[in-house]
Amino acid sequence: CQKSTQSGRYVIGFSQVTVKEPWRVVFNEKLKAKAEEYKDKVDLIVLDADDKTENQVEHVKTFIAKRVDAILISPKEASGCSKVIKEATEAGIPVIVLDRDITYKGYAVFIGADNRVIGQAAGEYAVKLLGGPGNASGKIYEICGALASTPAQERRQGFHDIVDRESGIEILGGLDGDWKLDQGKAIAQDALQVHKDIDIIYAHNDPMAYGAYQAARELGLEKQIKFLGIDGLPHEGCMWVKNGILTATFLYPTPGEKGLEIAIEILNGKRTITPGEKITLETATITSENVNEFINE
Amino acid sequence: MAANSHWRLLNQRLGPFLGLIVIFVIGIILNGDTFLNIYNQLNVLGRVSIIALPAVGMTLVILTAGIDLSVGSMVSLASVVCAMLLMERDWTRATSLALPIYFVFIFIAGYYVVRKATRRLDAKKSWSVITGIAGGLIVAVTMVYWTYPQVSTGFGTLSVLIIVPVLGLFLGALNGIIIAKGKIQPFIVTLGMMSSAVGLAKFIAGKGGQIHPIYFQSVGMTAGGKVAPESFDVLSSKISLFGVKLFPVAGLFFLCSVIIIYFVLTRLKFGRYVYAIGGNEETARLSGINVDRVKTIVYAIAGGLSALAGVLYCSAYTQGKADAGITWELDAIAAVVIGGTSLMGGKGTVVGTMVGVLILGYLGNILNLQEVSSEVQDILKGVIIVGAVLLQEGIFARWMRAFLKKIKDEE
Amino acid sequence: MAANSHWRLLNQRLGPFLGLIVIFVIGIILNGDTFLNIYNQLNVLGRVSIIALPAVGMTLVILTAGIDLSVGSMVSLASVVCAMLLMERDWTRATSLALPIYFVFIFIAGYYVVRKATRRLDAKKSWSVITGIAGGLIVAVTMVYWTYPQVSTGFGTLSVLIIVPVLGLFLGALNGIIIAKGKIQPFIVTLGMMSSAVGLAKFIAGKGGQIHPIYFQSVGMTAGGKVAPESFDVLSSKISLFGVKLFPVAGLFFLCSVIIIYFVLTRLKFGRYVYAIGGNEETARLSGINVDRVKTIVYAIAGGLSALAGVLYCSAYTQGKADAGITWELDAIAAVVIGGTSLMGGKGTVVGTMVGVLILGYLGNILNLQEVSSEVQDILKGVIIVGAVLLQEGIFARWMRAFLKKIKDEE
Amino acid sequence: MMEKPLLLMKQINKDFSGVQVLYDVDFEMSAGEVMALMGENGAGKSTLMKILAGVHTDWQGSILIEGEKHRFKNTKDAEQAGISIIYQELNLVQELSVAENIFLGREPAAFGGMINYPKMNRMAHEITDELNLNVDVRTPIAQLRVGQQQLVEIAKALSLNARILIMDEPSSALSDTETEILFRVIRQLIRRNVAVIYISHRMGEVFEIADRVTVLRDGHLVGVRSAKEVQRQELISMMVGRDFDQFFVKESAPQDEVALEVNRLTRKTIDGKYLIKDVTFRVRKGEQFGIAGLLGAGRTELLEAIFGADFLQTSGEVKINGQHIDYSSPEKTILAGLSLITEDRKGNGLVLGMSVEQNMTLAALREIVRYGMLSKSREKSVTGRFTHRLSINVSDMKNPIETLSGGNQQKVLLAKWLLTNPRILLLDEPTRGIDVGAKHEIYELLSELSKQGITIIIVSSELTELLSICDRIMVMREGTVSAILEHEEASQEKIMDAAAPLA
Ligand SMILES: Nc1ncnc2c1ncn2[C@@H]1O[C@H](COP(=O)(O)OP(=O)(O)OP(=O)(O)O)[C@@H](O)[C@H]1O
Ligand SMILES: Nc1ncnc2c1ncn2[C@@H]1O[C@H](COP(=O)(O)OP(=O)(O)OP(=O)(O)O)[C@@H](O)[C@H]1O
Ligand SMILES: [Mg+2]
Ligand SMILES: [Mg+2]
Repeated sequence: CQKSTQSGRYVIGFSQVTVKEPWRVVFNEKLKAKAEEYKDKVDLIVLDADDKTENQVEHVKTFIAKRVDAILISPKEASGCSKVIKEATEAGIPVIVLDRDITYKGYAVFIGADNRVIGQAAGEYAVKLLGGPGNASGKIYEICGALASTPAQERRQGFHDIVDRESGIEILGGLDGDWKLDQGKAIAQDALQVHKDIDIIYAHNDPMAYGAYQAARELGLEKQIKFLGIDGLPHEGCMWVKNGILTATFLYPTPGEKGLEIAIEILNGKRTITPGEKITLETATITSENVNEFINE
Repeated sequence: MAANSHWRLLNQRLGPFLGLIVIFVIGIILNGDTFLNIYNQLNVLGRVSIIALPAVGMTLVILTAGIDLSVGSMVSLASVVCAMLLMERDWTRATSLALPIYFVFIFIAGYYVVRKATRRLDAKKSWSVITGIAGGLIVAVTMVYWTYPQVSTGFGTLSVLIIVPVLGLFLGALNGIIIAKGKIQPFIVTLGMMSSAVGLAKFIAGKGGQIHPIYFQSVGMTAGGKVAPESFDVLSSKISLFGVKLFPVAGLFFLCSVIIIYFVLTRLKFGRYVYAIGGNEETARLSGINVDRVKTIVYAIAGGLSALAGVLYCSAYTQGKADAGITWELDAIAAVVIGGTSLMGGKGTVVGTMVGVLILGYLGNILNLQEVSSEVQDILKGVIIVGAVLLQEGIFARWMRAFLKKIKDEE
Repeated sequence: MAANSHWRLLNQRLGPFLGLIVIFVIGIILNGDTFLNIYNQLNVLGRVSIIALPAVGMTLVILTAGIDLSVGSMVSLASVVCAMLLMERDWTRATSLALPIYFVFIFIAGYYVVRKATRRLDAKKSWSVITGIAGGLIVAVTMVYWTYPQVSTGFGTLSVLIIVPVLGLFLGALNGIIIAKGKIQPFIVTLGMMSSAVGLAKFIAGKGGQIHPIYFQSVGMTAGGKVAPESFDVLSSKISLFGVKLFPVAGLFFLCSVIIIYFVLTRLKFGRYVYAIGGNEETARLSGINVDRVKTIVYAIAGGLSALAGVLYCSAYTQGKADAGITWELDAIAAVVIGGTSLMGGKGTVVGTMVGVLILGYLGNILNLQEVSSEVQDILKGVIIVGAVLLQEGIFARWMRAFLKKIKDEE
Repeated sequence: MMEKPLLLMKQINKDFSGVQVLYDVDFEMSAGEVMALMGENGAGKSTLMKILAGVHTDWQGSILIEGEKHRFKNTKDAEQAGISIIYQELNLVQELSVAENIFLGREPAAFGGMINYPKMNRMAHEITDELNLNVDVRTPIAQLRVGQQQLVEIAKALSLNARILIMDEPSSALSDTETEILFRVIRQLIRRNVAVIYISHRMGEVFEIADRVTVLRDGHLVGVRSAKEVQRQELISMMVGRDFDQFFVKESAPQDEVALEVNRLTRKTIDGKYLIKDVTFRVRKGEQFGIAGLLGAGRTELLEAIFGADFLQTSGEVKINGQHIDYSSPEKTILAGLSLITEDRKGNGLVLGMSVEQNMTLAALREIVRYGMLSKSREKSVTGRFTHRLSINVSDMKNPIETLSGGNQQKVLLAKWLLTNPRILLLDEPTRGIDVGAKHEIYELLSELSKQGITIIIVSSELTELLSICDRIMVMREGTVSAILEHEEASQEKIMDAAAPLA
């Protein structure tokens, strides 16, 4: 792959699927911050695909047309971009896939957290809240993210991996809240009337959990119910945990900085590509005890 | 068509109400008290009240045989601007967009009012203009004095309740002017506005359209000390008497808008003009009606109400975001149509729209209570929209008649 | 208004082409070779080709003064069904939806063909019916023999290229029939279908609408050994001569559809009827045109082409999902309108639509090459849609004249 | 000619959602004759014919053609039975060409549904020639005028080579010359043994072309007469159900002061084509001023220009009582005291969705406003007054306007504009498609108004009408004024050669 070494600078293209979700905004922020550190040798192009697979494919194709040195992509889903990423790889451009793994395994590196593991962490925490493994009992209401997306399915799967083992626990709901606060709230509003005795509401992300909290508050149930979310963004989930709204949230780390670093390593030849390599980012359970360290970072 | 016009009229007037009753009864049968209890009822009302406002505006637009695809994105834009006005301090993209428009609008409003007044006193034209400008300036300046300080301190509830809807009025009027002066299909113009307004919303939100959360002291959370006035929380609360929650505040906005528009349509010249334009625009124009102005106002109202909905959204969901009102335009149109207003214009009522909104609201509520999965909800929604119209147009009835007739003829 | 019809006609015929040239030149100026190079050109073409198909269908619909909001969800549904037919083995929701419809359709088709044939031979009516049924059955059965085994082995490229579009045809026809027989606004009917089709897509996909990836040996991905036939990959490849990539296969579908529809509209009676219905439906009916049938066919075509687009989507993006075609209906309508077809019906050409599609395609491409953020792209898109129509209608020209006149009068 | 009838309609009954409009009507005619069908507005003429043409399908009774029973399910059936009809309202597709309109639904096919354009255009050209309609058959209808479009309608009907040809007020949009052409064609048809049903409100025409006359009144058959024997008076009384001494009324008393002054009024289409050019004239207060001219002479355009009806650029000046007025929009001209009753009732006269009452008050809502609100009671009283004064027969003012017959609709329009109490009343073909009864009433009304000092400017294609009610007649030719004749000197001949285009 021919690099624009004549200028001694690397051009790196990044296609972000959407910035509607705060998590991805933070993702972009941190990535850009990292790019600043390398600004003497890296030009970072950030494009927003407005939540459309077609746009991302278009992005990668324009990157190829522009002959960038490396491509970072945070794809909408597992399969949509496989073809074009193959195309890029064959054009000799190293592609680093972020956050969501894809079906084509020829890419340079995949970096992301494992949503299933996160789901399991949430499950274990829920079980702990309800009396610990074996003798846990109670009702959990689940509010899913966009069920059409792999993260939602994995966060659901992981959670059930653990909780389904507990005969005492009953999992209710499972409606599609589409990651949105307002839909999470609407679902909870209706659910809390059918089931007044819910112990835990587990939502696939913090905003939906917060929406559920708002619904419970209207009914005066916010004290007797515990709310679990996922993502743990500084100004969102962490803030809510800090303020005792959410009992806990589970960090879903953003892969941006790591991605950029590895890209540069590759371009400098410091790292040899082993196609399909995976790097998994660790999650963490954020509760009122440890919340501050996540806010201050 | 005119043949069964009586029957159709009856249908269109009563149809929606019957539909509402039916769905209500279904709700009771399926979910009994859970559905009936005041809390749930208030919930539904509270939820639909927000989306109802664009629907009410849409009614006017559709009565003029127009359509407004941009209401949804207006809601989004409004929610973003509102959230930023409440939470941000000092000048932001939001303030630099909203305030100038706001002041210009105030000025123009003042100008017209004062000018009309002077005209009444039968002053010379030139005079009335001068006094008008003077008046406009005075009003505008006073407003500046009131609002300007809030730029640095963050805006109050009342201010956003004025400033944001004015922004909507302005963009709506823009729709109307292009449609009226350009003589282009409303569908296109508002389609364009739809795209542009969303883009603008994202741009103003910054960082490619991030969400702007709204924090309240009471809910016990602060974003670096910045919080919105508690009074803003009231917009999404419920009015209660003797501790009994009676009515959602948002519902009041809904109700008022319906009453006002109803009055406008039935009692004012303007209302008659709206129907006339929808019925036969050419005739309306030749009858000395200033069609362009009426249209502009109609689209402005739609925009304004949508923006107001955006404000209520902010309060209800404590956030402003660029996709807040996505696809609301379709729900609004559905509500209007289910309410018995014809897309051909000239026929329909705002009360019908209110009923239409409630029907859709209860539908969603019942299905949620039944824990029906969202995909099935989509399917049902589609069927019901079409079914409702078929009923109103008395198609089923006609088909039945035709069918029976056939049988008779066979013999 | 007919007054300036000549001028307007010219505008509407040439306007789009000029627009295309302008945008192309801009592209060259801004991005030079990066824009011009064959690779980029083929990309644009390849990408627009898919969304172009619904636009082509939409052209017919709009020419009849109708509108079809359901094309986007048809694409989604089709993509899901297609992906499942390719990847799943044994009976799935996809097969149980698509195959029955497919066989029924085949039967009906066969029935009509054979019946017509027998009619030609001037047989008795009763006879022609019987032979028709017989013929239909024969065709259907043979098809069953061909397709049925594939249920267990997974379907081939050719099969999906037939079965899925037939599904689209069917749902489109459903739209048309309700619109025609029910005499309801296309807007409503297709709005309902839009909601229902998406719901159906999610339901068929299962798990509330999961994504169905498509795996190819060649792309080095396999799901438990299950892979789609390589031939399906061809649909998204490029035709190359002497190793030089010349033309995307999807582009061929696009081109063919345009040519065929162009022929239909200009040379066939059917085409005249489409224009006649758009121009004055009542007259068309009184002239003995079977308006209902024409409409049904038109919407069926729109559905069919959308479904075909869904298949191409599967190949291009190696997946089927329930939100594949979301908001495509708006892009399609925009393309048609920018292409100079009037939403009032009766005026427009499919070539114009082709140009409209390319304009939008190049626009997006140029903005991406310029790294313009998506929000600004939205804003521009809206402005351009409206601007294009204003230009075509010669509004700017009229405004200029009016302005100049004013100045003259002042003197 | 008493051979077995070609067409026999027996005991026809028809109602529109309960409202009976035809009662046991019998209609009978034989090949090769012209049967005129007459009756007041709303008598049921069009309805009867639409039944025959297969437009209406739900009716009682029976239709026999050559003794064979028929019941048409749609217009196609009727065509196959050899029936073709020219509807009262224009039924053309503006976007399609003349030829395409003529053969719409019956295009000559090459193969596989392909249209044989050369053949179609040739055939179309033959027919249009026959009607002296010399336009390129490939031009879109939109670029033709009402009159020319009417001729295309006729061509369309002719192209069917029907045995029975129905013409529902075909002449109402035609000038005398064009009407003559039409009659010539009809006579040819008769020779080919075609049966022609001719609906018209113009006595003269009926006596000229018809063999027999069938008269309807309020949906009942009044009788059939031979056109040779029957007297004008008798026909009128059959239609109206009453006699009256004198038909045309003219008691106008023009005063000296000039009410309207038009100087060098000119307007062009975008393509620079003159619609009207340097039109200059003065009309006195209380005068009844007629404007004559052939179709396309620019009469409508002139009235529209004065009234500020559309956006085409116009130059020149209009003065009312010596004061310049801004004629850029109807809103302004109405305030200046102008009113325009347009040519095309349904197209731009009425709001069909609205009630009779609402249509009547639309142009003068300020009349019924109380405290900034519309007062239903005032609306009721005001409209009631005018309904009475113009003797509009309508059961309920809240009924939709489309349930009224043409004549009554026209009266509603008059009422609508009188409500704006205008100084100058512009009327474009006010008596088109209106029965004698209504006509008479309208003439009376006009002279009454002129006596009140209202200036009447009336465009009409019926010369007899203009000659008998106007103080002066302005003749237009291709958008220009070719003559202004005093009542005394004016005559059919003078007008006609002033109107005839310069060769
Ligand atoms: N589509 C319709 N719906 C309801 N009423 C109708 C309809 N068409 C006609 N009518 C009514 O039927 C009656 C006869 O109408 P028709 O048009 O046949 O009268 P006509 O003799 O043709 O009058 P004109 O001379 O004005 O054409 C009228 O009272 C009219 O109001
Ligand atoms: N919409 C139009 N576009 C272009 N030219 C027009 C249009 N309408 C009228 N004209 C032209 O204007 C002239 C006058 O037309 P107009 O209809 O005013 O004639 P008229 O005397 O009023 O006939 P009518 O009896 O139909 O009222 C004609 O030469 C015609 O070609
Ligand atoms: Mg008639
Ligand atoms: Mg005229």
